[in-house]
Amino acid sequence: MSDIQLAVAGLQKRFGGFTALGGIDFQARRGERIGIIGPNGSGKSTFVNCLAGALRHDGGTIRFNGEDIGGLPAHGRAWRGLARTFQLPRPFTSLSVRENIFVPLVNLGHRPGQAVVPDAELKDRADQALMRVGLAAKADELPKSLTQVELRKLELAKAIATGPDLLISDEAMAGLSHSEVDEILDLLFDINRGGTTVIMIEHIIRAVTRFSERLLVLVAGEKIADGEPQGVLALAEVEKAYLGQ
Amino acid sequence: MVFDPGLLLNAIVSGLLLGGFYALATSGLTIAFGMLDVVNIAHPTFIVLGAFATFALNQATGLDPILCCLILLPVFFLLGRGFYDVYYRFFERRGDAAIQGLAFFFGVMFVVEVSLSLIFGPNHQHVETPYAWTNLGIGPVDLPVRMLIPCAMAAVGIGAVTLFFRTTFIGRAVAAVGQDEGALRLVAIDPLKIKRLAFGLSLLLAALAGGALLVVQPVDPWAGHTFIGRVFAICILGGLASMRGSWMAALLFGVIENVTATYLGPSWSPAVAFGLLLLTLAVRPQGLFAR
Amino acid sequence: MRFYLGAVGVTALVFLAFHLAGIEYLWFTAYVVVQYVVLATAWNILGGYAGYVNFGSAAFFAVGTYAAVALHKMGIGNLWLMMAAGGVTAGLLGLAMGYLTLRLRGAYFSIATLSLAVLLQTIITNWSYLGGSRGVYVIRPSEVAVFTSFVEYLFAVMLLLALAAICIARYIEKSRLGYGLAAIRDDELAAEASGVPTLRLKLIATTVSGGLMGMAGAPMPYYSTFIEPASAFGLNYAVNAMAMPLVGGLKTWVGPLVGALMMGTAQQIATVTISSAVNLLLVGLLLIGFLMLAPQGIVGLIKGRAKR
Amino acid sequence: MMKFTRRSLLATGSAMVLAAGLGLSAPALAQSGEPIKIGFSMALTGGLASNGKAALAAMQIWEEEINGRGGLIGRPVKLVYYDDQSNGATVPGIVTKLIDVDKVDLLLSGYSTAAIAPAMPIVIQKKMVFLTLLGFNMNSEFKYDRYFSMIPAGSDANRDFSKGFLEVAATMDPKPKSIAVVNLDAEFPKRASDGLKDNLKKYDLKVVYDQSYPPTTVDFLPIIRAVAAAKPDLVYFVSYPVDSAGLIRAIREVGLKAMMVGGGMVGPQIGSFKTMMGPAMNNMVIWDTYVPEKTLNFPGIQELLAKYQPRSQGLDPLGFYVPPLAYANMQILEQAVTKVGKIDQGALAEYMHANTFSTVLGDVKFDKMGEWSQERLLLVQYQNINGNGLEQFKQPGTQAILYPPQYKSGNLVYPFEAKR
Repeated sequence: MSDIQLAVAGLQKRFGGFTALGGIDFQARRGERIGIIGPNGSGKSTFVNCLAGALRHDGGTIRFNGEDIGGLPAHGRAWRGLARTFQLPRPFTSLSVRENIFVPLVNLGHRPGQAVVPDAELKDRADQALMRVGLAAKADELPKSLTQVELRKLELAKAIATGPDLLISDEAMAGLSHSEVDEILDLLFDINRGGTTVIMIEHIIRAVTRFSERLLVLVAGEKIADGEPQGVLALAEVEKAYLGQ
Repeated sequence: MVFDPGLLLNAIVSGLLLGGFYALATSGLTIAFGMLDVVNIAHPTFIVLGAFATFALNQATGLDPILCCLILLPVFFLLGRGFYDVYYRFFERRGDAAIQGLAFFFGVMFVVEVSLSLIFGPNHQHVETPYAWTNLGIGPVDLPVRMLIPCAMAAVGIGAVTLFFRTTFIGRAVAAVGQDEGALRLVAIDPLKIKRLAFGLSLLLAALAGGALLVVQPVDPWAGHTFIGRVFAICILGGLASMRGSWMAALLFGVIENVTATYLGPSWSPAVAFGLLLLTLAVRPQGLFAR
Repeated sequence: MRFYLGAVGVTALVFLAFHLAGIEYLWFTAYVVVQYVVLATAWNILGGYAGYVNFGSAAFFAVGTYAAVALHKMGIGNLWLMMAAGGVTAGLLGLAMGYLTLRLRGAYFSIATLSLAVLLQTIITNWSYLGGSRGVYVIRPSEVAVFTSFVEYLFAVMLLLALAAICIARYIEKSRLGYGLAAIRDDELAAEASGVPTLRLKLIATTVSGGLMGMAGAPMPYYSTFIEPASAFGLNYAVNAMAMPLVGGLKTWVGPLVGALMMGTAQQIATVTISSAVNLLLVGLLLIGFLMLAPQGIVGLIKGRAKR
Repeated sequence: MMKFTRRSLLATGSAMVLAAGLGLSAPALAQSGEPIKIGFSMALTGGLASNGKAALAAMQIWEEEINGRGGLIGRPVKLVYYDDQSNGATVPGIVTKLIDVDKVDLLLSGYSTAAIAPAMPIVIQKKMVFLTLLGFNMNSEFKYDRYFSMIPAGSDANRDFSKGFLEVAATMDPKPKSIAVVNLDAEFPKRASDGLKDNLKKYDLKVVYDQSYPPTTVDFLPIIRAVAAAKPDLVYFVSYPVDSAGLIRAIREVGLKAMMVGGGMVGPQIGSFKTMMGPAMNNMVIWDTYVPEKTLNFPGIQELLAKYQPRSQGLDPLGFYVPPLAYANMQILEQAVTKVGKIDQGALAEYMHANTFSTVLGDVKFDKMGEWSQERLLLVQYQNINGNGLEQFKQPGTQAILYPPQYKSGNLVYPFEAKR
C-alpha cells in the first residue's frame, strides 16, 4: 500500500452560482500533521464537509486508503476510519458523556477489519477514550454541565474512540484561552503519536504553526500554497490574502 | 364532460377567491411557523376563536361583522403577545420547544374548542349580512361578495403586514429574528421583544381570518380541523418564511382544489392538493416559491 | 432476560385479574386502554427515541384496520392473519413514508405525515370494495375457543400485542440501535459523523413503529363492528398516540406505558362518570399543565424527585 | 428486579383504579320501588352534539311526564346515559357498562348509525330489546328480531329515502329526463345516493352528474357550477348541515336553474338552519320527518313542542326534527311495557312486533325487521319564506307537504330558479 492516505483531486463544490471550492488537489501521507488556514469564507469548512461527507461535492475525486469514497455518505466514511470534529461542539445532549462515546463505538463493527465491540467492553473502551482526553471524571454527567473546553474534548473523544486513520479537527480551539489551546494541542499531538493522521483547520496561527508539519492555505476556494509552515507563511500572497487582512 | 370554457374560467376564478381566503388564514402561520419556528398547530383554532369573538360582538352590538372583527384586532394582538410569553417561558427557553411545544398547542386547541362549545353550544353560528347573497358576476364569471370580501381583507391585511416588514426597522427585525437572533442582539434589539410582537401579529391575522371565515360559512367550535392540513401545506409550499410565497401557494392551492373539484370530482381534491404537497416535500423541500 | 420473563408474568397477571373479574364491560374498556399502550409505545419508537414526530398515527392505525377489513371481505376471518396483514401493510407504509420523507426533519416531517393521512383517507373513502364512505360491517363471531367471549379474546390478543410492543421498544432502547436513534434525535449530522447509518435506522424505526400501529388497528373491525373512514382515521388516535408518551415521558419505554395507562384510564372513566364538556375541558387543562410543569413527563418527574 | 416490581405494581394499581373509577366496587342498589332504568349513549359533545342534546331534552321531558303520572308499571323511571362524544368507538364500552354494571332494564340507542352499529353485537348477545334513533337501514346487516327503528323510512330505507322525490318529480309537466346527484362522502349520504340510483331504473331518468365531496370542502361553487353545466332537470343532494348551507348559498350565487332541486339534505329540518337560510330555501324540495302542517296534527305533538321550545337554549329552537323521534321512542316503550306489564325482553319484542303504537309522529307499526312497516318520510317544499324570522316556520304554509299523498298540504311550485 502506498504511503498516501488521502488523495483529493480537482475537488469542486458550488452553491447555486457561487463557487465554494474551485478544484482542490491535495494529498496527505500516513501519520502526517497538516494545518489548513485561510480567511473567513475561503472554503475551509466546505472542504472539511466535502471530505467527511456532510456535503456532496460536485466534481473531483476523494480517495482514502486507496478507495474512492466520494460516493459514500458521511457514516460510510466514518466506517472506513475517517473521523471529524465539528467547529461548534455537537454533543448528543440527552446521553451522558460516556454514552456519547458509545455511539461511535457501537458502529465500529461496520468498519472493514474491525470486530464488533462486545457489550462487556463498551464501557472500558469508552472510559479509555475519556481518560485520554481527561474527561473520565465527568463520564456520568450530561453534556450540558460541561464547559466549552470540555465540550471540545468530548468532540475529540468521540472522534478518536474508534481509533481512526485520519482525524479532521475543524477549529477545535476557537474561543479558548491560551492554556486551554495548549491542552487541546497536546491532545492532538498525542493522537498523532498513536499513528492517526491529523488535519487541523484553525484560525489561531500560533497553534497551527506549532502543530503542523505542513501548511495548506485556501483563499476563495483555491489552494494558494502548500508546504512547510514557515515557508508558506512567508509567501507574499499568503501574507496579502490572509495576514494582511 | 364537454369542455366548457365558462366552467374552466369559473373554476379558476373561484379557486383564486378561495385561495385569497386561504392566504389570509395562512398568513399568521407564516409568521409563527415560518419566521419564529413556533409550530402553532392551534392556529386554525385561533381563527375560529376570532370568528366566535366577532360573532359575539356582532350579536351584542349589531355592528357589521367586519367592523366587529377590526375592533377585536388589538385584543388578539395583546392575546398573542401574552401567549408567546407563556410559550417562551415554559417551552422555548427550556429548549423543549420541538415536541412539548407542539403538544402544548394541541392542548390549547382542545381547550379552546371545548370552551367555545361550552359558551356557545355545539351549533353552528353565523352572521346575517346584507351583502351575503350578492354576486357581482361579470358575464359568465361568478364573483360572490361572500368570497370577495375575505379576498379583499387578505389583500389589505397581508399587504399592511408585508409593508410593515419591509419598511420599518422593527418590521425588518421581525423578518430577521427567525434567521439570526445573534445579529439582532448585536444591534441591541431584544429578540424576545421582537418575537412577542411577531406572535401578536400572527394572532391578529388569525382574528382577521376569523372575521373572514364568518362571512364565508357558518362556524362551529371544531371548524378549525378543516384547515389544519391546508394552512400548513400552504405555508410549506410557499417556502415557510415568505409572505409572498404563501400568497402564491394559497392561490395555487385554491385553484388546484377547485379545478380538481370541477373536472375530477370534489372527492379527489384533497388527495390532489396534499399529493402535491407530499411531492413538493420529497422533491423540493424548501417549497415551491422559496427564493 | 429477567425483564422479559417479568413482563410476561405481569401480562399474565393482568389477564388473570380481568378474567376473574369476568365483566365484559371491563374487557371492552381495558381493550381500549391497552390499544393505546400499543399506539403510544409504537409512536414513541419513532417520536421519542428518534425525535421524528408522527402526526399521521391515525393513518397507520386505519391502514391496519382496513387491511383486516380487506381480509374479511376475502373471507378470511382469522384474527391473527388480520393482524399480520395489518402489521405488514402498515409496516410497508412506514417504510415508504421513511423513504419519501428521508430528507425532511422537524416540522416538515410531521406535516408530511399529516398529508399522508389525508391522502390515504381520501383513497379509502373512494375505495368501494372496502366499503368506501358508506362504511362496512364486520360482524364478530359470537364465540371463540378457550375464552369466555370474543371480546375477552380480543382483549387478550391486544394485551399480548402490548407485551410485544413494550418488549420491542425496550429492546430497541437498550440496544445499539437505541444509541443510534438517540444520536439521531439529538443531532443527526453529528450522528452521521460518528458512523451512525441514520437513514437505515430511521427506516427501521418508521417500519417498526408503523407496523405496530397497524397491528393495533387490525382487531378494530371486530371490536367496533362498523368501520367507516372518518372514525377509522379519527383525530383521537393521532392526538392520543402523541400526547400519551409526552405526558408519560419520551425517552424510555416506561413513559408511553404510564402515559397511556393514565390518560387512557382517565378518558374511559370520564366517559361514564360526570361526562360533559366540562370534563373534557379538565382533561385538556391537565395535559397543558403537565406539559408546562413536568416537561420530562411523569417518568422525568419521578426521577427528578428521586435524585433530590 | 426493581423495575419488574414497579411495573407489576403499576399494572395492578391501574387495574384497580380502572375498576374503582368505573364504579365497579359500588354494590348494586336493591330496594323496593327500585326505578326502571333506561340506558343509552348519546352524543353530547362532538360533531353530532346539537342533535344528541335535542334528543336528550325530549327524552327528559318524557321522563318528567311519566314520573309525574306515577311511573311505569308502578315504578319510577330513571334515564341512565353517557356521552359517546359523537364517536362510535366509545359505544361498545358504554353499552356494556349500561348492561353489565348499571343493569339497565331497557336499552335505547345513541344518535344515528355510527352510534348504533357498534352496539348491535352486544345487544344481540344480551338479547335486549333495542329501540334505535335514526339508524339508516341498519338491521339488514344483523337481522336481529328485537331491533326497532325510529326512522320513518320503511323496510328498504336506502331506496325509500328518495322515493317521494322521484314520485313528485314524475308528476311535473314536461316529465324530467335527467338528474344530477351530489352527496357527501359519509355513510348515510352515500347509502341514500346509492339508493336513489337504484330507484332510477323505474323512472326514465339519465344521470348526467354524479359526484361526492369530502367533509372538508369549503367552497361549493365549483360543484354547483359543474352541476349547472350538466343541465339536469332534477338535482338531488345528500348532505349534512354545514355543507347543506354551503350548497344552498352556492346555488343562489350561481343561480342554478332546474325543474326541481333538493332531496336528501340534512339541516333544513332544524330551526336554526331555517332562520339562517331564510328565503334562500324557497322552492327547494327536501325530505323531512315533521313540519307544522295541518295534515300532521298528531295527538301530543303540540304539547311536546310547547314543552321543548322553552328549554331549547343553544339547541334546535323549533325541535321539529329529532325531539319528536326521540319522544316517540319513549312513547312506544311506555305503551309496550304498560301492556306487557313487566320487563321481559322477549315478551316486549313480541308485543312490539304485533301491535300498532300511537305516537307524536302518528301511528307506528313495525315490520319483522323492526323497520316501520309503512314508509312515511315527508317531502316538503319551502314556500313563501320572508326574511329570517323564526315564527313563520311555526305556522302552516312555509313548509308545504308534497308527499306522501295522505298528508299532502300544498302543491309543487316549479321550475326551480335561484335568483342571483
